[in-house]
Amino acid sequence: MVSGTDLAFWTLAAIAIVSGWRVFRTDSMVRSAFLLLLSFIAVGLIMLLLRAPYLGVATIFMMGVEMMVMALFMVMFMMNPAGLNPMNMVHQERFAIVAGVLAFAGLAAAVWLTDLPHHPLVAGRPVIRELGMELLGRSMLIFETAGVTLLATMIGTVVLSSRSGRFGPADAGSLPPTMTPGGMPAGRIPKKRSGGHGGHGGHAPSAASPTAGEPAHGHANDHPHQPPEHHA
Amino acid sequence: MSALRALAAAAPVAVFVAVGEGTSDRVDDLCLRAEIERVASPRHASVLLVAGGVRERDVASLRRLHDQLPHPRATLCWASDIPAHFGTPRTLPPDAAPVPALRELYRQLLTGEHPSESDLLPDEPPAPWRGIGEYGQGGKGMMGGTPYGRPMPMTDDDLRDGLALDAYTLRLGPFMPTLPAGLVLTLTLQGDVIQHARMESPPLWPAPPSSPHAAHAAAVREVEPLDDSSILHKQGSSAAASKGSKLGDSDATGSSAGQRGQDDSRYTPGIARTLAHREHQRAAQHLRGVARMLAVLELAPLAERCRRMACAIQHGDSVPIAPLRRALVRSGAFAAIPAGLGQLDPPMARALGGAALRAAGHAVDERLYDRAYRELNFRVLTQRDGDVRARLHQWLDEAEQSMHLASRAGDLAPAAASHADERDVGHDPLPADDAANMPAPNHDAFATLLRGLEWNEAMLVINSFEVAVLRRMYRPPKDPPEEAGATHHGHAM
Amino acid sequence: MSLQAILLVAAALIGLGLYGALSQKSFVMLLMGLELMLNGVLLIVVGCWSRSTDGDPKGQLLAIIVMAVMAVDMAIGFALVTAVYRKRQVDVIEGLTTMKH
Amino acid sequence: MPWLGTLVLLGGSVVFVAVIDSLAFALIAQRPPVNLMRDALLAPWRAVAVSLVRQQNRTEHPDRLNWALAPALYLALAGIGLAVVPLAPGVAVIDAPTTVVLWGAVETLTVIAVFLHGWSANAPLPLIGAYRYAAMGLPIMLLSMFVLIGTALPAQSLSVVDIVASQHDVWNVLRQPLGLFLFLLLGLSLSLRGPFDYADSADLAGGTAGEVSGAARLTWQLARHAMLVAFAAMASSAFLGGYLGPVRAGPWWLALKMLVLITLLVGAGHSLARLPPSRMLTVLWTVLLPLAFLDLAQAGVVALW
Repeated sequence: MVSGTDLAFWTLAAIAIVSGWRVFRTDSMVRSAFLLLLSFIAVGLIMLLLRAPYLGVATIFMMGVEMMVMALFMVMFMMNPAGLNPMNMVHQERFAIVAGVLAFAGLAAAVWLTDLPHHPLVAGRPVIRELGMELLGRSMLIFETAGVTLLATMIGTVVLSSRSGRFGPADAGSLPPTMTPGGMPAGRIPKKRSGGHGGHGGHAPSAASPTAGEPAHGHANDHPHQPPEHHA
Repeated sequence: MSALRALAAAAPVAVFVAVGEGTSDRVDDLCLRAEIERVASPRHASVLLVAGGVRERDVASLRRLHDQLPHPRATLCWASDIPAHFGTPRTLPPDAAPVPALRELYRQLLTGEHPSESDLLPDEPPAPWRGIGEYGQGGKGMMGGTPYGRPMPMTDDDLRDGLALDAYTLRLGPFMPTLPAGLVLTLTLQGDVIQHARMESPPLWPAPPSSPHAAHAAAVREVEPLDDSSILHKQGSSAAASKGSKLGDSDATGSSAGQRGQDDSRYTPGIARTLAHREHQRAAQHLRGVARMLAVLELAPLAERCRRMACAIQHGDSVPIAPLRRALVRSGAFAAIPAGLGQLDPPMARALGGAALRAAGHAVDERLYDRAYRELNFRVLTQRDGDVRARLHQWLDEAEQSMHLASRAGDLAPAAASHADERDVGHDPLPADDAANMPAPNHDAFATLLRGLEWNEAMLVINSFEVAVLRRMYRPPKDPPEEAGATHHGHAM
Repeated sequence: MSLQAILLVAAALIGLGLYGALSQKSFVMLLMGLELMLNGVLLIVVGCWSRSTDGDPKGQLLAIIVMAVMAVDMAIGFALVTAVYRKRQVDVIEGLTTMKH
Repeated sequence: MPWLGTLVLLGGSVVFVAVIDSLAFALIAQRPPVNLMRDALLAPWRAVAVSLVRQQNRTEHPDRLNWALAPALYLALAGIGLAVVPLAPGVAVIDAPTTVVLWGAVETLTVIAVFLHGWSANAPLPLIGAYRYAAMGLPIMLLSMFVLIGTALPAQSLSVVDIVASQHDVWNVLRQPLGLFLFLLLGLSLSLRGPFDYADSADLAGGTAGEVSGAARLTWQLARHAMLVAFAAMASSAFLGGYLGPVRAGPWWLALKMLVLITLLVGAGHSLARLPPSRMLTVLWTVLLPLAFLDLAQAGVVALW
């Protein structure tokens, strides 16, 4: 006997889990960010099923913004954001799989073995009104603390990410890691790079050569790459 | 023909125009017709109209452009030799009317009488896509390598805040509608901020130098190179610039005119006609420039209105400019342009000349030396700031002044009607392509102007110059250009 | 849709998030893993609120706090990524082996 | 059956948008007044026919899935946006207690749809359009939410149905005139028009839509029009009393107000200049966002009164 709600729940749960898994399995960073968003939307809809209308919709709303920003950061920092070149961006995969499975198994066992209390939400309870009263009533201090934390985050974010720092420009003395042993002097960074990708700069420019006769679309880069400055 | 196709056939023909040498103005006029819809992207077009001759080096781009049109598609070559390796498109002589031909071609395309043209280039990636390399990425290297035939992006310095991320180089033109026809640029972008800019090819003249079939063409040609600063250079001193810049300094202007032996010109109906004609051409040119800028400001309807006015003026109608200016002020076009954008420093302004020079506050104008103009109390209009906004103001001011001069010339003419002598104004016309004998700016003015700008601002700056000025910014490459230049991104529109 | 089922789904999301956070080389992808784990946490909180507290508003409050934490961790995470990139020009974890400079 | 009424409203208004769009263009461009009305009435249908006859092109290695999904998502979001608007007292397709927040989610996801549309073509000009829109869309969305919360204050509810009902005595536009102005900017942004068209703009040769043709482009244009309709419905309901009117409240009042707002926005889209993005961002963050705070504060004070 499967009710409509159950069917909806399991469908959404499947969407949340599968898209959450695909996040780490797709080459395109933009797809990866929006797959995570899909996972969040599915969880948001499950919250609607759980009769948390404000939380559910707010999750979708907030995660929409967050994943948009996430996608922009991915494109900014990744050298291969569209995943048109397959490449391996995974390390210690076996360990990670084991850890993930163990975490799931542990949590599942805990869920299974615990005698969970069953006091479901009373139908007809004005949950949004109660949430508002709680937020701006007895739990005002908590809410305000969250607000102040967010303000502090904003300030901290600007301070951390801006160029001008307390001791001069943040990128002064910036040293990229080396590609080849004995290449750029980067004393503190162990020479252990093998995969051929990772760091985003400081690689020998010699390989860059414009190719001939390509038709429409693609990257091109024909100005000489300037090696980063050394202030150190 | 199905009902759907019949309905589609009744629509305006969606035309992407590949503007060649000397046809830009005629194409502008042509696209005012309701039967034609000029589209900004080849993806939205049914017919590719190749108007005017295409430079040898642009043929490759034209071929790529052709393949970007969706089926059903057709090509019409108007006033243009069929470019090499371009199949057998339909052609049209320069004096034929293109609108009926376009409509007919479009109708035949929809009924199937004219089969949709096939690709000119093979539709395949430049290198095998996958399967080579450590991760199957299809080529060697990840950083700075060229997997599957495409170079990977590399980090580059950043002008905005020093976050040195991947730079992206792309090539624009020569058929991109946002840019003057024929202009080819290579831009290196960080995000949408321009790190380096280079003019690969100068823009083409908007009207032919001398063609019997285009009634107004010759006059346009006279107006176009009327680059007033060139006189200064002929006289070889920047002192003349300061002299000339004093507005009421009749001595300076008089003596210059005297040196050039123009004192004996008398005001006649013939002169009045020629002068009015020239001023109309000048006003029309400026309005077309304004239209280009308005398009960048996302004011397409006002841009069309501008082009319609230009077309009417070019055919001798008298059209008031003031309502257009009021419409522009109401639209916020002036306020939208950041102050100081594309500002020229004095040496650069002097080297570039034209309305850009006057917009930078230098009262330099060829017409000061012409008695016909002096009799009309001609005085040079200038702006102060020398930025994009000032150049927009300058174009409008000069267009208005030109309309005024033209009408005053007509009013004055009967008084001197006894002289039947049909002398021309502008006896000593400047050489046609004065870019050759103008000293080019001694640094890359174009790159300097665009560096650090964001995309939209860069488009505003480029479109705030006349073609003559842009051509003067062109600096041919020192070493012979690799023809592999066409391998850039090549958004060939 | 029992509480157990909800918690199992949440556990799966947490497990996947942990896998992602541990296995990805890129900082930004690591943040994605953290977000996915927080997604599971959010589901746990709302599930428990809905199924075992009679709908006590404090449960919803906790969910709001979790969402605020998500926002904070994203913002600070990206700021750190940017700061590290400025300093080292790297966006992968292997590029960062010391906390100094 | 509210959904049927909503569909009729959507269809009719989309046609109206298309017609008024070409008419406004022709009038502002001062085209010779020959067949203007006839051309404007026929233009949308002809455009549909042209798009359907035309092949859907492709670029080199596009993100096919997202390229196909983006227009559909945009259209679906417009539908959801319209569905939260009540046609008559208590009659809305989606009548939930949090429809204002849902509308906010629609705004957010619209930014994503437009971004994906530009991203997926794998071509530079659409991509620049996509970035620009994302940079611009987020602050505009932020300020629109402040403004909308302002309208929720007098209603003491996050439901659009209640917000309309709360305007029985006085419309929100009188209580919060600043709010309507700020909210209208969002309408231009959501439907990619004129001064807020940073995605599909002329300086990018069509921007995100610059590489699409055929049915995909048709869907995209349709979705843009539908989003304008949804926005007009939302703005009418949040500020102009929605279905309320001097006599006999009903959907006709809503439709009338929508047509007025659509005409206003289409006219503004064709006749106002667009600022360069960096300048617009400065204006958004330093002028318009504080104005939205002001509006919210003022709405709060008025609501407490």
